[in-house]
Amino acid sequence: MKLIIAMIQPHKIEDVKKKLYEAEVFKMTVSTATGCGQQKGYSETYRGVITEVNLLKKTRLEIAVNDNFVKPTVDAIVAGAKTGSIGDGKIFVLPLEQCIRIRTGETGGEAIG
Amino acid sequence: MKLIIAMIQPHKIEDVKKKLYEAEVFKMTVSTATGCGQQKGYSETYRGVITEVNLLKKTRLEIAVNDNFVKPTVDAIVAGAKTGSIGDGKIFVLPLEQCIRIRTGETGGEAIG
Amino acid sequence: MKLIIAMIQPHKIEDVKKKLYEAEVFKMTVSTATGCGQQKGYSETYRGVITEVNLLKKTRLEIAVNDNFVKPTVDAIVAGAKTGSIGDGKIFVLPLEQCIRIRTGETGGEAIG
Amino acid sequence: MKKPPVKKIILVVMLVLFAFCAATAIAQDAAPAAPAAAGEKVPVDPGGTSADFIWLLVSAFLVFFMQAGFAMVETGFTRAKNATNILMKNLLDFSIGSLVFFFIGWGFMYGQDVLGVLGITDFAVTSADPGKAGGYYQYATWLFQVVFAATAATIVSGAMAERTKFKSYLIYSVVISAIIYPVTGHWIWNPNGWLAKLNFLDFAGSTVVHSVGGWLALTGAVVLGPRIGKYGPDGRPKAIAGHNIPLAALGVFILWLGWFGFNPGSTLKFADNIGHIAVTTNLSAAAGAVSALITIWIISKKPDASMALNGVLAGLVAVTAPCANVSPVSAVVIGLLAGVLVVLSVLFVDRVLKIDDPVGAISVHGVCGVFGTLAVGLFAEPQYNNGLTGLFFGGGFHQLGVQALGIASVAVYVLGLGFALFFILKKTVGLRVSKTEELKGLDIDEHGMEAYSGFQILD
Amino acid sequence: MKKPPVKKIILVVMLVLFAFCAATAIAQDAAPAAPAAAGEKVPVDPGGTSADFIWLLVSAFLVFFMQAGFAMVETGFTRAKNATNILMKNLLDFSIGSLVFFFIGWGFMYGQDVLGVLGITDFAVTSADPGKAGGYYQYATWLFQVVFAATAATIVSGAMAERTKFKSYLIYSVVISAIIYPVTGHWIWNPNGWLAKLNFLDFAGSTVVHSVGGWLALTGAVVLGPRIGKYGPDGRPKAIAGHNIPLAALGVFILWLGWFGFNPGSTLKFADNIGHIAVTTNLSAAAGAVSALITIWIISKKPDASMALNGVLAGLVAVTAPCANVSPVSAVVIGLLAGVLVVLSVLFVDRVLKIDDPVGAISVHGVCGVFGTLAVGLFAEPQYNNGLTGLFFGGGFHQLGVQALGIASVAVYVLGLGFALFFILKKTVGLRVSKTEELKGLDIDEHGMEAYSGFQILD
Amino acid sequence: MKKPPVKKIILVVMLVLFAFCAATAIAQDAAPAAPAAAGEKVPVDPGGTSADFIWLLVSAFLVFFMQAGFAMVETGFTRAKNATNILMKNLLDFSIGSLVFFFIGWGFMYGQDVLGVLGITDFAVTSADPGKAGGYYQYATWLFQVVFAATAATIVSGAMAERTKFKSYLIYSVVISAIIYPVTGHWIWNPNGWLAKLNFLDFAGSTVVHSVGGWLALTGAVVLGPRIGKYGPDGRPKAIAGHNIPLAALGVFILWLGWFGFNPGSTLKFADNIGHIAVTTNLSAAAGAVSALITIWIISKKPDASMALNGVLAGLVAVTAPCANVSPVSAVVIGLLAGVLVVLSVLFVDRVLKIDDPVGAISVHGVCGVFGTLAVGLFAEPQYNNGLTGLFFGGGFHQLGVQALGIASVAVYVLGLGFALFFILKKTVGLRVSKTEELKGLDIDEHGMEAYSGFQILD
Ligand SMILES: Nc1ncnc2c1ncn2[C@@H]1O[C@H](COP(=O)(O)OP(=O)(O)O)[C@@H](O)[C@H]1O
Ligand SMILES: Nc1ncnc2c1ncn2[C@@H]1O[C@H](COP(=O)(O)OP(=O)(O)O)[C@@H](O)[C@H]1O
Ligand SMILES: Nc1ncnc2c1ncn2[C@@H]1O[C@H](COP(=O)(O)OP(=O)(O)O)[C@@H](O)[C@H]1O
Repeated sequence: MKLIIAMIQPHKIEDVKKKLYEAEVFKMTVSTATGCGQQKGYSETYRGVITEVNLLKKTRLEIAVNDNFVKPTVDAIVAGAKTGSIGDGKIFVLPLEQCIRIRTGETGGEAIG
Repeated sequence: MKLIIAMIQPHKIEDVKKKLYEAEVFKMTVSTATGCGQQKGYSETYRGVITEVNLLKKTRLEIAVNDNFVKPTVDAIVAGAKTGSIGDGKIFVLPLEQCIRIRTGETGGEAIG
Repeated sequence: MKLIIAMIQPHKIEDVKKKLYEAEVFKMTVSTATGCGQQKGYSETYRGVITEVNLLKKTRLEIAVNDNFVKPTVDAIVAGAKTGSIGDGKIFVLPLEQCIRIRTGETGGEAIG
Repeated sequence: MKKPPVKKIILVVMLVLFAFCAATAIAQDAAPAAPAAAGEKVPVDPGGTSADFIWLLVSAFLVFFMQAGFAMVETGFTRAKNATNILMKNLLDFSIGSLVFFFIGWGFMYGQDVLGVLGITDFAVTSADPGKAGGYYQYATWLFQVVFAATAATIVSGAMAERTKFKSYLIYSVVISAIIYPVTGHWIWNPNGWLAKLNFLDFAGSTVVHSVGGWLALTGAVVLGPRIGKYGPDGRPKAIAGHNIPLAALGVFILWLGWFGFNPGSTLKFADNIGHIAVTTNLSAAAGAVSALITIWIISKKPDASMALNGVLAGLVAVTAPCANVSPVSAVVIGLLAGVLVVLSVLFVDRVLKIDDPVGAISVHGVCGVFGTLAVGLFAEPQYNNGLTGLFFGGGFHQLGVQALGIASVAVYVLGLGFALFFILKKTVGLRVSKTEELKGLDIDEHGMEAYSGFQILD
Repeated sequence: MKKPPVKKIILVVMLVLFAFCAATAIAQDAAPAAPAAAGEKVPVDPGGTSADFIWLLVSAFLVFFMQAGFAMVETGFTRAKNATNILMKNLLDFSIGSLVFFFIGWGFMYGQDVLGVLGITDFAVTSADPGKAGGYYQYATWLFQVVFAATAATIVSGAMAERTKFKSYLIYSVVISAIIYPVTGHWIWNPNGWLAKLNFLDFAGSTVVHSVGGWLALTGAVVLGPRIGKYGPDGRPKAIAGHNIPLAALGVFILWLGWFGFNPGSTLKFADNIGHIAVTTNLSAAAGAVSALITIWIISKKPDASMALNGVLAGLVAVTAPCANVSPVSAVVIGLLAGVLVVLSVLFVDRVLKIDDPVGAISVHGVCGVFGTLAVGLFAEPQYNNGLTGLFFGGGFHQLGVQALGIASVAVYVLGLGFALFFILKKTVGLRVSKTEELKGLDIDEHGMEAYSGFQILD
Repeated sequence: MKKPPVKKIILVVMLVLFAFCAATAIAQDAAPAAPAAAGEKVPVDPGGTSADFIWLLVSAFLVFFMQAGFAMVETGFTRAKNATNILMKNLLDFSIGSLVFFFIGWGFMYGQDVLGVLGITDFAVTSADPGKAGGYYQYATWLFQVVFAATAATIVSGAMAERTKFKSYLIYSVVISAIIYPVTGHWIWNPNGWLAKLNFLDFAGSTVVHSVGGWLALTGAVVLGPRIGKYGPDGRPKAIAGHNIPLAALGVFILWLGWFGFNPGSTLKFADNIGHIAVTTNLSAAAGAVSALITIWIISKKPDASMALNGVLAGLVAVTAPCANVSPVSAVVIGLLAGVLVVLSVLFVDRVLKIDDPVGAISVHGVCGVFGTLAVGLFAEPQYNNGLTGLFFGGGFHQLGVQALGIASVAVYVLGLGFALFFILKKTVGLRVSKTEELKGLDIDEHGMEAYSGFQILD
């Protein structure tokens, strides 16, 4: 099992969700974050002071999947989130040792979906 | 050492905290997220438009523990969060390689608690 | 590759970012959380009721790095965040199996920076 | 199984409303005022001069705006997950109250008196009629009165916040505007009311409006019980922090503004003491803020914002009855005392009585309303308004006694009816939402929407 | 490549404004009013008594405050990422509108009549002049009129929210305040206007202000097209929830307050029916809230807050034309009907017409404005105001016909100009922001700042 | 070690207040106004007609509401973690100011004159008394004056936001309302003041209120130093974005509304030029918004919302002195210039002077206050108000010179006292919170509560 963490552009979330549904990934957890990376930020001009804002809003996805689902999931995220311009984001894949469904107590691969 | 990540119903956080305290787990990090899973969401009727909202508010717990604490922690979360109905949430256990306490520079098992 | 997750005091974020830049770590994801640990919280006195608030605001950093960058990154975080008093926070290091840059499709060590 | 009754109730309510409208329309037709010839302008209404009209209406508008103030204070002092619900309650109690007080309440309050207890004519305010003497002024008068009725009604929503069923709250709104408020209003403000005849003096409504609201708040909060998590297993109160202090502060400023209509407008016509009343009102509010802040600062070591805000309201409520009869200096003293009182009362209600009143309505409106009503008998000076002299200025105990009698009668009446009402609601429609609903927040389950869509909110 | 034109346009606008100022200043100098001797006080202005002045100005202030109400309602009902943008639009349409209506619009509306269609004198309100008879009162009158013009202007921003270019919106603001609004205003409110001469009756502006705003909102929303994500691939509408319901509710309370200036102030001088008008206004608003809530409760099983809030506005808009001519009971009926109407209309626009109107401006101002204008011909009773009798009280169909004619003429004119305006804007400056900009939110790209800096917001 | 002094100070303050009350009460008793026979109504107060009373009071209420406006603007333009603190400062400076200006300030300002410099009688406003001629009107007058004093006081909180100790701010509040403001007020608005005798003209307070507030803001901001993080190591200013633009925008709308009391109410009685004043006020505000927006748009390529909002206030402040003496067209020009000025000034203060003024109080109130005071000498036309003619209309340089003299004297006096006050505070009680407190936010450490409990907020 793997835990996939992806940082994407906030306005691509709907597209990503659509692609994930098409790839039959229905479960996920979504939160917000701010990130800095290659994308240099925009210049904010609050009260005439021009400041480089380099922490940009990002949407953070966490998706736990069984091993055979890693590739489809990653592909779906890329398909939905890619625009080709800087700031598109990153996907991280972490090993996941255990997964428990609280409602039933099921564990492992069964619990994930 | 493991990092336990749990997504639970927001209104169960007090119960979970109580159970964790009983299990002598005192340290944790809590944040909010929205999730979708088996729970199908509620129908929101903003301005008469009935829409299935499938991203529901969840509370996200992160607890780093030594290996012998994994089971008690997971059990405590389950005990506190379980209602038996869809949407109760998931617990993920990830391997944790290192832990550093910033204040003292302690590392590993000592730093965690 | 590793994923470094750090919980720090919110008001130390600027210092930490500065130290990370000095260590040539430019990419990160930042979010907020609340945490409880050794720091016992402050007593809030909303409407005369004195309550121990034990979930304190924390800032949460996620930084994916190649293995040789783990130590400099951790050191930079410690250097920026340490005050020596309780509540300074923790750093967790997790194994990271894969990293994909959405924009280019690059993977692994190249994608991370 | 649960849905149908709602719809039925609603349909019945709607039908009743329409029926009422029709009936009144017919009644009016039956005895129509001699209509002016087409195009002819009815001559000046002898009910008031232009200054009277303008003053009364502007005051009414300011008092109306207090609805926004209450809505903001109550919303700010409760949790984000119940914000939509509390806003709707504030909006609907005024809307329903307006209709009910038009068709029913006004008649009970200002209709022809029966035994000093109740009015029985002038439902649907038929006295307001361009063809009748003073008929135009009667419209203005009704508007001023309805916003007072609405104030009494809306006070209660704060004390019952975050756990009351929406439906039951709507029913409560009907009852207070139709019956509870108009009856005590009749006793005190109708010149033929039994308390009015005893010379009970409540110039702008410390008792008529605020303590009525306060007592109902008390009964509501008691019958409901505390919010989940308010008291620990050991019975110790916990703070459930309000989610939007700027909104609450804005609400307090709006209420302060509105009170400049509430008190000075209670002359009901233009009068040259309106400036005096505005000054006593302002000074008492200011003093309330200062003393409440100092009191809580001493007690809990921090200048708690929510208490300072409640201090303003305490000063305002307390000076509402005596505003026209006391000197500015006395108004300062009244405000200072009210500020101390409200803090001690909030702590007492919270810690000793263990009644959960999320916004402090019982203390602000009930306790300070009682104190203000007594203050008339203590601080009144004869050179103001109606020659009344209070105890501290050599006027003896008589007036104080009358004030106490009025307070007690109103308390007994309102507490009785309040407990009965909320108890019946509890046993029939149900008063409190389910545990899960309360934990999830009333907005999602009761209204199907969030107040702050898109914001990440922890609880 | 994109920036220069903006600057040029701005510079041109500034120059034109300055030129206008200069020109008018010169014009005024050319024919100066006989100045009073230094220090001498000009005698009382025969244009109005002190009561007239005070009433008109206080009303104008209240109507001005409606700008804040609209700003809060529109901000609250849209998403956080566009909040700064919608606020700026509300601020600027009033600011620009004030200047434009001073230098241009007023003259078209109240200047000397040409064929009942348009005024052609009194630009820069030269009739307001301390040396002229009634000249002081003219200032007060202009202030009252400009806040009405601004209301019509600002209605549109809601319907076009979350996707309109800031620049284009500013241009639209100029056009409506300079031309579109003053022309229909001339027809109806200038005593020499052709509709006024037909005795078309729109006391406080259900048509002049609200339906004009509503029709423009319609054209704007149609030309723009729906927000991204509003309609699924299957064409089914999706809810895009507003981000701050407390703010929206506050806005509605402010609007309700402002309407006490809007309707009763439309007497334009003190009059003894101002109380009557305030009462009908209040009852219709209250009834609108109640019936909209009940209607949506029945339809979608939840007492939707946004609909209840729109119900208030529906009741207010509908009673705006008939407020001075109908009985309180009729006002309740008008409000009840408007509340039902607004809900059905919102659903119809959203689901059937598939026009994306984020705050419901088309339904609230357009549909209820039309309904209110007709209501004059239906519910008017002769004992009020000007002896008019509506259909339901035996007055026959004539007035109803006149009302319908007025509604239709205004609709044709405004829809025509509106489509032309927005179409031209679309083809030249561009009407809609880019897709990315819309997705990221207009605040960052158009204004370089966020409305809620520091808050974690999902979308 | 730290706590006891606070308590002691508080207790002392409370005792002093009570003592004051008692003393004044006794003083009043010693020479009591002949009380009216019980129940007898004192005859009409010759101090004002009903129109005077109503106009003055309604204006006072509107100006009072500006407190809410300032509170919202300052809260919106600063960070979430300091919101409770800034709200409390706004609430308390008015509350304390009301009491202090009643017992002390009023006497210094309007008491019997000594050498044109200071008043020395009428403390606790003993002239307001139902038994004295004009005594009732005096109450209304005091209310109108106290809200002006409070405006001057509250301006400062914005410039000192996010780093000033709560305690020290409260002490500052006492000093400004007791001494600083009343003294310059005496010079200019007491007919015996030395500047008044020179015919220095500041109709509604560009200098008396706004530039006094502005200079104090300057001294406060300088003595405090910039917020942590405001200037980079290289000295370059960084933007610290406000956290709630909708709140700030609401505040600006409220202030705009309040200014309709501030300026037209400064006639102090009903007068037929109130409409004229309202119009110049409105046009200048509108013009300020437009020109500030255009200026910042050109400079920084984005139509910055915070600057447009400041532009409104700049236009309002600038027209405050000349509002009654200039034509509407001149008011537009004054507003346009003020809008440009405020933007340039904010940038200058921020980048060149490197003074950290979070809300722009120095530029809005100080710079535009000065400009507005000068504008009287430039744009006045004789047909308005008091026959004054400014430079641009052929009146010569004399009035301009008087205006400049007044501005300079006030500046010297206020800057002197301001620096002394803040320097003493710094050396004794301490002016600034600790570094950690500032970083964590003042709400938690100073008040023990958060403004937005439950919201996830990044910094
Ligand atoms: N090494 C990293 N660790 C943590 N988060 C990262 C890392 N690299 C990128 N991110 C996240 O991904 C987002 C997009 O990265 P960016 O470098 O701007 O895009 P791109 O890879 O397309 O150039 C960042 O804002 C940040 O949130
Ligand atoms: N595979 C997954 N990856 C990430 N988050 C998940 C996953 N499965 C569930 N979750 C999280 O857990 C929450 C509850 O899951 P759900 O399936 O509704 O509950 P249950 O397991 O009781 O049926 C979801 O809202 C989501 O936040
Ligand atoms: N075992 C843990 N699991 C998850 N989060 C933790 C853990 N220990 C500490 N934290 C996070 O780090 C923060 C600081 O921890 P704390 O114990 O107060 O500091 P210190 O280690 O300096 O004593 C906590 O608020 C919490 O967010």
